[in-house]
Amino acid sequence: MKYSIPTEEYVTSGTVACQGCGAVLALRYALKALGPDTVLSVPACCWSVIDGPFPYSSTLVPLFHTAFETAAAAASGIRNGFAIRGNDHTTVMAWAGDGGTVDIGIQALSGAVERDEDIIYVCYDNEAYMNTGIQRSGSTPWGAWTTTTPVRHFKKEEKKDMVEIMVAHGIRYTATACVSHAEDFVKKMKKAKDIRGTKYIQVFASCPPGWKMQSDDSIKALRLGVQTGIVPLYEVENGVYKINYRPKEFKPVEEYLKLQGRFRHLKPEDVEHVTRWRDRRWKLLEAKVAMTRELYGADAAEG
Amino acid sequence: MKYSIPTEEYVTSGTVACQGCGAVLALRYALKALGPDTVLSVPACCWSVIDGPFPYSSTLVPLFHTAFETAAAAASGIRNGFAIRGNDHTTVMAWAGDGGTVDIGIQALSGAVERDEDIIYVCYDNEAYMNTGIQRSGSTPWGAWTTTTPVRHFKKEEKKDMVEIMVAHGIRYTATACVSHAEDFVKKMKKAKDIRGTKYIQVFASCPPGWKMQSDDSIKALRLGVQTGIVPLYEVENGVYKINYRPKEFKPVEEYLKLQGRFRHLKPEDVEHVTRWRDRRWKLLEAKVAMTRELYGADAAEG
Amino acid sequence: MPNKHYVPLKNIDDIPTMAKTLGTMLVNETGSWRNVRPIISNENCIQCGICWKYCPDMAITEDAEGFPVVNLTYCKGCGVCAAECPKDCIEMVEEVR
Amino acid sequence: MPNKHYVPLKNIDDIPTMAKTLGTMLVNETGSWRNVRPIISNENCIQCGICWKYCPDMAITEDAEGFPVVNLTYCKGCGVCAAECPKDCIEMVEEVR
Amino acid sequence: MIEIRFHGRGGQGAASGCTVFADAAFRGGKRVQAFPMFGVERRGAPVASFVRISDADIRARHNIYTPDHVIVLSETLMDTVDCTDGIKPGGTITVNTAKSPEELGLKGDFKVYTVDATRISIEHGLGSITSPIVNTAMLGAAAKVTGQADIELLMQCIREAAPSKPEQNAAAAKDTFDAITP
Amino acid sequence: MIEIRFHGRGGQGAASGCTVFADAAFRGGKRVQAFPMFGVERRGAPVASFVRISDADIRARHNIYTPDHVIVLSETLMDTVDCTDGIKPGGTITVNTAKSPEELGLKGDFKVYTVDATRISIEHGLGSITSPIVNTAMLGAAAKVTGQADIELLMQCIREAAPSKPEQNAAAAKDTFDAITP
Amino acid sequence: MKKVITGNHAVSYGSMLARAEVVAAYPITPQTQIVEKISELCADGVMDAKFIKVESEHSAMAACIGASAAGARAFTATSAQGLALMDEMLHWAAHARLPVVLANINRSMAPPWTIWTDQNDTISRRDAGWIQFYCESNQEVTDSVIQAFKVAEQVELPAMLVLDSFYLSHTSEPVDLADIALVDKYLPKYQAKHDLDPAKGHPAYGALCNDEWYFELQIKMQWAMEKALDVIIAEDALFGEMFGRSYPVVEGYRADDAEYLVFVSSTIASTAKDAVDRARAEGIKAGSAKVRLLRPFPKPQIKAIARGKKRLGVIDRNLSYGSEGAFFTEIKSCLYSEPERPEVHGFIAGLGGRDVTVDTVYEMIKITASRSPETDINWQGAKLA
Amino acid sequence: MKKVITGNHAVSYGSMLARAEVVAAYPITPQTQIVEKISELCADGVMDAKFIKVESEHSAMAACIGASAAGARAFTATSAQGLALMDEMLHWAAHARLPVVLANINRSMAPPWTIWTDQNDTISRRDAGWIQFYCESNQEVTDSVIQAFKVAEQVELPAMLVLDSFYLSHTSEPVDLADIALVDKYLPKYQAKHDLDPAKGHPAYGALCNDEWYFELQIKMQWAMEKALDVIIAEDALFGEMFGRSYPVVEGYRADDAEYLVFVSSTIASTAKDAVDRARAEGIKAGSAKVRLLRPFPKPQIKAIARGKKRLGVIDRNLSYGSEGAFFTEIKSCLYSEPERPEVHGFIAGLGGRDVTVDTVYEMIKITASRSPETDINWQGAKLA
Ligand SMILES: Cc1ncc(C[n+]2csc(CCOP(=O)(O)OP(=O)(O)O)c2C)c(N)n1
Ligand SMILES: Cc1ncc(C[n+]2csc(CCOP(=O)(O)OP(=O)(O)O)c2C)c(N)n1
Ligand code: SF4
Ligand code: SF4
Ligand code: SF4
Ligand code: SF4
Ligand code: SF4
Ligand code: SF4
Ligand SMILES: [Mg+2]
Ligand SMILES: [Mg+2]
Repeated sequence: MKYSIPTEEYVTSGTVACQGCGAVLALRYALKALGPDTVLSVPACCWSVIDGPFPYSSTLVPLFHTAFETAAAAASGIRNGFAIRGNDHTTVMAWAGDGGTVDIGIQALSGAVERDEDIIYVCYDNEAYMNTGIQRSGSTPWGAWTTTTPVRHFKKEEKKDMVEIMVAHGIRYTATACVSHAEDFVKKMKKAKDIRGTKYIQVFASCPPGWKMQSDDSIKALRLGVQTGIVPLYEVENGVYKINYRPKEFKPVEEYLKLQGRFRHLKPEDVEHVTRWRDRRWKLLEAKVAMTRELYGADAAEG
Repeated sequence: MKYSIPTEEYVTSGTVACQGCGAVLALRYALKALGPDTVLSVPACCWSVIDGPFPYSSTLVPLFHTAFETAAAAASGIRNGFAIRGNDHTTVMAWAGDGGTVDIGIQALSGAVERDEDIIYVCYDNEAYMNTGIQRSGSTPWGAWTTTTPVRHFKKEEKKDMVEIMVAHGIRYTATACVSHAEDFVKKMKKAKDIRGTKYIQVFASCPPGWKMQSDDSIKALRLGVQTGIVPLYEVENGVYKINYRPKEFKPVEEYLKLQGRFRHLKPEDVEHVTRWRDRRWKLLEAKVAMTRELYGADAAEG
Repeated sequence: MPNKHYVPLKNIDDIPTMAKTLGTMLVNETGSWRNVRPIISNENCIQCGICWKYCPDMAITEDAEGFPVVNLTYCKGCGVCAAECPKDCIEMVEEVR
Repeated sequence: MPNKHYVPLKNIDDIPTMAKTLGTMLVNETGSWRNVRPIISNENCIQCGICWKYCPDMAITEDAEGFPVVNLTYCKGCGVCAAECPKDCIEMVEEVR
Repeated sequence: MIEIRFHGRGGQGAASGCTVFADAAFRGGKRVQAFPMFGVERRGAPVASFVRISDADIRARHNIYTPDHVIVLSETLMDTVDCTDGIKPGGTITVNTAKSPEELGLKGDFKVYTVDATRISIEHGLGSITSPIVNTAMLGAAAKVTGQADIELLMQCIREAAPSKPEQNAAAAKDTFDAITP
Repeated sequence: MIEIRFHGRGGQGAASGCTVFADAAFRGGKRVQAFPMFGVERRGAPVASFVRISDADIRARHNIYTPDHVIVLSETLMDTVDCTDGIKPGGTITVNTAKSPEELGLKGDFKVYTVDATRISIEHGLGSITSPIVNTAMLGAAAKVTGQADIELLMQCIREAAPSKPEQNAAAAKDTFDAITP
Repeated sequence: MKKVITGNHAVSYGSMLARAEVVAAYPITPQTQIVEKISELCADGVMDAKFIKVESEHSAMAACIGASAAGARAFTATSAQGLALMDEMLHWAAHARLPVVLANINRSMAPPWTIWTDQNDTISRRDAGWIQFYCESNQEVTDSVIQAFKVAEQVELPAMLVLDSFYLSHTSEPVDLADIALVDKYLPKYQAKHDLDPAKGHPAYGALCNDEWYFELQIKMQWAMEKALDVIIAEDALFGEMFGRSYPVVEGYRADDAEYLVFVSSTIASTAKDAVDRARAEGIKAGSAKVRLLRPFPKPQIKAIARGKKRLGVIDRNLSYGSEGAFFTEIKSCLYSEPERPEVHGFIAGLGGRDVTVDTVYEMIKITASRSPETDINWQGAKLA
Repeated sequence: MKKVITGNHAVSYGSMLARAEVVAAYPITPQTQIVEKISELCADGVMDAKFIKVESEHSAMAACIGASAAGARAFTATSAQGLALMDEMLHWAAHARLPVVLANINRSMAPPWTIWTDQNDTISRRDAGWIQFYCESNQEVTDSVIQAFKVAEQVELPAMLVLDSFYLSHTSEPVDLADIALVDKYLPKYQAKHDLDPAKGHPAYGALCNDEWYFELQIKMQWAMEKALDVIIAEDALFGEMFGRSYPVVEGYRADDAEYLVFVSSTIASTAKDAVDRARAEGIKAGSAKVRLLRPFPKPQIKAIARGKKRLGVIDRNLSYGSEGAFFTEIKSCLYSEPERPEVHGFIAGLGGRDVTVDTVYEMIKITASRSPETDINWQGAKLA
């Protein structure tokens, strides 16, 4: 077979994830990029269950389970603990869900970025608290049903844009990614590995039960996310924006929305809302690309 | 006398603030703008001491002291508590120091903004934990001495840019201000009062002991902050940037730095660093002004 | 019957001080979760590796000729491989006992 | 000698259930903090109100003719008014007992 | 006191089925208690849930180890889960399968019943072959085998609890109820 | 046991002065304890701090209410603070002022000393009229009046503790020491 | 109206019946059903409350505190890690004397991760100034939410309902949901003692308090706790009159003539009844005593029920590491001053959700009846070597 | 080398002598001096540690946990609100069996805001699985930091040093700072039991644990606590040999022949000696017993020292609302099984920094000596009506 990403596996079969779980693929890809000299700091999230119950684990790198709000702080501690004992080589990766990142974990993350801790923080974004049974998070998109945003009262706030928040922190490197675009994600993880200081990557990961869809639509939904422009793939390095994938033409957002039960209640005007949001966001993104290139030069991003 | 700001006083004499405290002026001005139908949520900070010990208070509006990390959450609770009882008119203002905002309070604030709570959050920024005796905060600027960043090891991280972080949150209205520019600050507070949803204003406030300077330099230092461009005055409304004051020419940053003991140890190359930081920041700011005007039109900001 | 990945623990003396794992999740034969089973036909297969890439259960390996094989001990039957195969080589059929 | 803003409390029965304030900080006559005292000379004063605006102790008021007056009961002697007066009308002199 | 155990897969609704069953028994004048196997099982993984039904107050608040009856929502579960574990002597086990009880080849001091709930459910438009919805259908079988719930009350409870297709769900239960002769 | 109270203003260094004084006494062979009035007082606000000196172990760990000696770093403090409060009969109070003891007009069963520490400090280049630094200077006076610290040891302790101008600080202490005749 | 519902939904309906006005909560297994149901009730307009969907439990309690201070009836629910994360704010609510009500599902503390029950999360809050009700059945849960508000608002202290994870939270059983009009009579609209309305003045709450008055404020808290015991008893009596159900602070089962008495709480109190019956059937004069309150600790009632017994047992589903079971400590301390002091066995059972069956309790009763205690901790149901 | 330093600096130097490798801390009055001094020591290169200047206490403990799990010796310091904010992570450190050491300055809990001392912040952690040392002098503070690491690393549990705000934290007195080479002998480099080094394997720590093994893990924690009591005693003895200073877990002062004994802790233990002397001088056969540990609770030593006394008193500078003083409860519970049980007075004094003078303690001794207890709480030094 042809392999577009590294063949080494650091996640074993036998995980207790749902059928078709995108979060499993996310970590599988991340570890392929980082290799075995990696330690994980994992807060409460689906992955703290997926990995397996005592006395078993499905990751082939050391994994430290930590409290929900502490992924970045625990990772900072691990990194410094290694450093004082002379280990500067092991990659310490905080691996957290969107709730553990944009809500309850944002403070520890913000602090780590401010101190510029030498860690990679990855948020696998399935847009809700899945581990506890699909409650809204700050990363849940406008319009979505969750158990705490019932259909009659679907989510009315926009998704918190964590990558932009990281840019505002002046982080060295941040990027979006999507499980359907494994090669792009692997590339970004490798890049992050080689940068000293804090790196933040948010990878979009499907969740069949949480998105109310069939497990075999798992990758399709993600790909549609990218193709409709709902999930832009871009990176920001030293302040310079770069879009990694520009759909020639956006597919209509309906295609993305209709696949998922969590959006089934949306009316045409709601779909319009999502389309406008998508367009506004891309315009701004393109403007930022232009602006930062002009300010810092195209090279800065590569530097 | 001529009065450029409202004459009503909602802060009494007799506070226990240090001689020349800028934080006192900040709240004095804010309350002049908001008037008496205001409630304060104040976390641990100098102001929780300044206001006075039990059974006394120096604010002439109700003040709820709350835990260090909870200004925004407590304010959300107060606002909702009022609302369910039919009170939609009282302005609820979270009033916090920089540490309580950019470090330990950032999570509660981020959550409130995401939920778009109808509160005003003001951070009076004196660039360190002053109440506990001048320790570094995320808002302490590069180069500064504090008791936890001793001269031999002065702060090596850049100041966290909270206003930009708020913009990344898609907040309705956010602005910088400076106590030396009382009129501008009052105007922004009034504007914030009339907007529904979450507003964030960061007001630069001097602290003579914390900045290691004479109390009578208190306003001068702030003014130099603005004049040297270290403290840009700008606002962002619905995503549109507007610079409120553009110095014709920046004064050299030395003038600002040399007034303050906390910067006394900086070498010429360090001063250079600050100058470069200032220039880079202004370039970016101006670019954002241009970009967002172009994207959304000049009117959007006024709207 | 416990498989070879099973870590036998009888009483308090067998467990570590802190909850430190002692084995891998290969112990958990998730093949039993399956309602439907992927059947790969090599006919049109171009060995692109996409099914392998997207399998969330690391249940696809390669045979001697470079064709994908499903490890039924672990395949949960999610159907992703079938959905993603560009050549429609994979069919999901009802699992029977 | 307690001033008129003083809230007398003798024992547990006098205090509220929760720590709720009962009076203002006007009780605290911070004039005693002063090492130096501002002396305003009206001669060059343009009544611009800047001294009033920047006094962090709300210790400047207006007299009948519109000139600023320092309330020495509260003025802490920070010197801000003197530093900020555009007409140099205010001088800080050593405080004596 | 009668104790019943249901075996299903995460996402199949075994737990909510137990509550509906308990509700029906309750409306029939019994004291009831229903609870899921409490875990973190994901969609697709084997799960269990439980019902206690009694004429007297139910005070025991602990797991069920020796059920009187077992209901199995999917035959494939029996590969890995020991569904007959602990069945009280003389108890029953009812399996959703197209096979006959004998074909299942189960051994023990219990009666074995089978019913093709998957087919019945699909006939009623509940789910598909790849993901059939059989929990309500199997409640009818449970009502018949255990004798603990009146079928009319059960159908009413199913109608009230179903997130969609109330009548079809109720009808599926009726069909399995009728399909079994204990 | 000798108990001493210092009165100063926030930022003047009364508390660190007490520690330096205790250190000197300790080096002279005493048991010592020094502590500030513990509060949230800001720069400019009246504060106090304390020293206990003894030949035996100091076990009392509570506030000092009846000092043997009182040291006042700034005469202006006496307007609002009752600096003579609780002085033990026969105790002393030493005030930084240009006035004579009599001019202070203090009444009570204690001796009054004065010393112009502000002038002395400024002569040594310590602070300015608007913000004089007098804490070290007043330690010399305290050493003389209380007899609890050897002036040489004290000067050494001052040198070690001063964040800047060690010699000037020490010299200022020596001057006040010499200026007072108890 | 009787409905077959889970303990979690019993909490949600209780908060609806109590007309909670502001709910600020964060999801955590095994509490999620509570907030999901409340979301639904609010979305359906059945419950007229502001639901603040905060970003953490810490903010949940902070928001409840703010809402309560603003004069609204405030409610939240959580479990284990969430309760611990709230800790600073739990102390805050108590010291601020705000009658916030919280439902906590007892779940063991991590690590390792667990979602199963024991009481370590709530006994770890025993010093925080909260009233704590431990519930035995879903009926008691709903009723206790209502009672908790009534008591909390009178004594100006926050109150916590405690439910076993799974054994109560996820167990469905018939619950009689009270008529809301009657509940309104029992529990009138909250009249806040705090008042943040600027129209009425400008107090500051919680201002710095030095050693002059802080001590006295604490004494007032203790007095309020002492008063709370009486109020709980009185309000439960009134509740009994109005609704026909009552929950004594210490409730004996076949305790009167018992020679051997085991103290129990939460769902074990329920299971214990079967065990007592069995012991009686086998000739052991056993009884059980359910302790409903950990705070205020019902000392007079504990003393009364223990009087004259030959030997006592305390079953703790919790452990204070480096000491012993919490109820064991509290009960011994309480009985210390009694003229007659029966021996007391300390049992620890069911940690981390280990099942406590009728057999397990029976075993403890038998030990209590048959021998003198030898150690402070008797592990029950553990896989010791 | 003897230096006149504050209790806070005694902590900082202690952490330096113990060669703490990672410090993660957040400032809070009255602890700030500790972190400021550590910043200085690190900046000066005297102390070779990574100082993580976190954004909250919650992250401070999380970072210490991470560092400790990575194999480094981790240290932090905090007080009151900060300790409460850490609560979830305190449980975490204990359950993860990580030997983090923390110094807590006892400060009263807000609101109202206060920075003065009482023990409510630390007694509220008595169930969290931490060893707790209450210190009487600055010397004990420095020495205890070193001992704490030694003990914690042996029993794999975290340990907390406790100091009174102000009365110890800000009080300067001579402290003998041990020779670091000798300390290195006493306390060798930390050999972590956890190992996150990928070169050595790939374990996961803290994975989900259902009811199968969680109970047993808790029993191991309790066993470790029980072992800790012996280790503390043994390590203190060794420390005594090497450094000439020793701190018994329960230390009597004129206790042997005393008829009346008051239990005390922290700085009150020091002041009490003067009060005992005074009582003796006035003919009262009094003594005092300092309790150094709240966890593990030194039961055998408490029993031994109480034996044969006519009457006991317990002075608590804390209060478990709705119950009584924490030491009072623990001591009564501990003595419950004794054949002879002297009466015990419960005193609560000094909350919120209210000064506890020789007079105050003397008063409590007199009450203990002169009458039987009538209530569980005897407020001492409060402005009652
Ligand atoms: C302090 C605390 N609050 C709540 C929880 C419960 N909890 C565990 S995982 C989780 C949701 C995680 O959501 P996310 O971070 O998005 O990860 P996902 O489950 O979606 O993978 C919640 C709410 C917890 N463990 N700790
Ligand atoms: C949980 C918690 N941690 C620490 C503190 C101590 N603390 C009180 S105020 C303060 C500093 C506040 O700094 P900032 O917010 O910048 O306000 P400022 O004092 O400068 O006005 C600190 C660290 C606290 N009260 N609570
Ligand atoms: S709930 Fe979603 S994220 Fe969690 S294991 Fe299942 S599919 Fe994966
Ligand atoms: S320390 Fe600074 S902010 Fe605080 S009261 Fe003094 S001058 Fe104001
Ligand atoms: S069906 Fe799913 S689990 Fe099975 S091989 Fe295909 S992708 Fe993998
Ligand atoms: S995806 Fe299809 S074509 Fe590609 S390797 Fe797999 S079976 Fe072959
Ligand atoms: S010196 Fe300072 S306090 Fe006094 S009046 Fe002038 S500005 Fe106000
Ligand atoms: S600032 Fe000067 S000129 Fe202006 S009003 Fe005051 S004294 Fe007059
Ligand atoms: Mg998620
Ligand atoms: Mg600040």
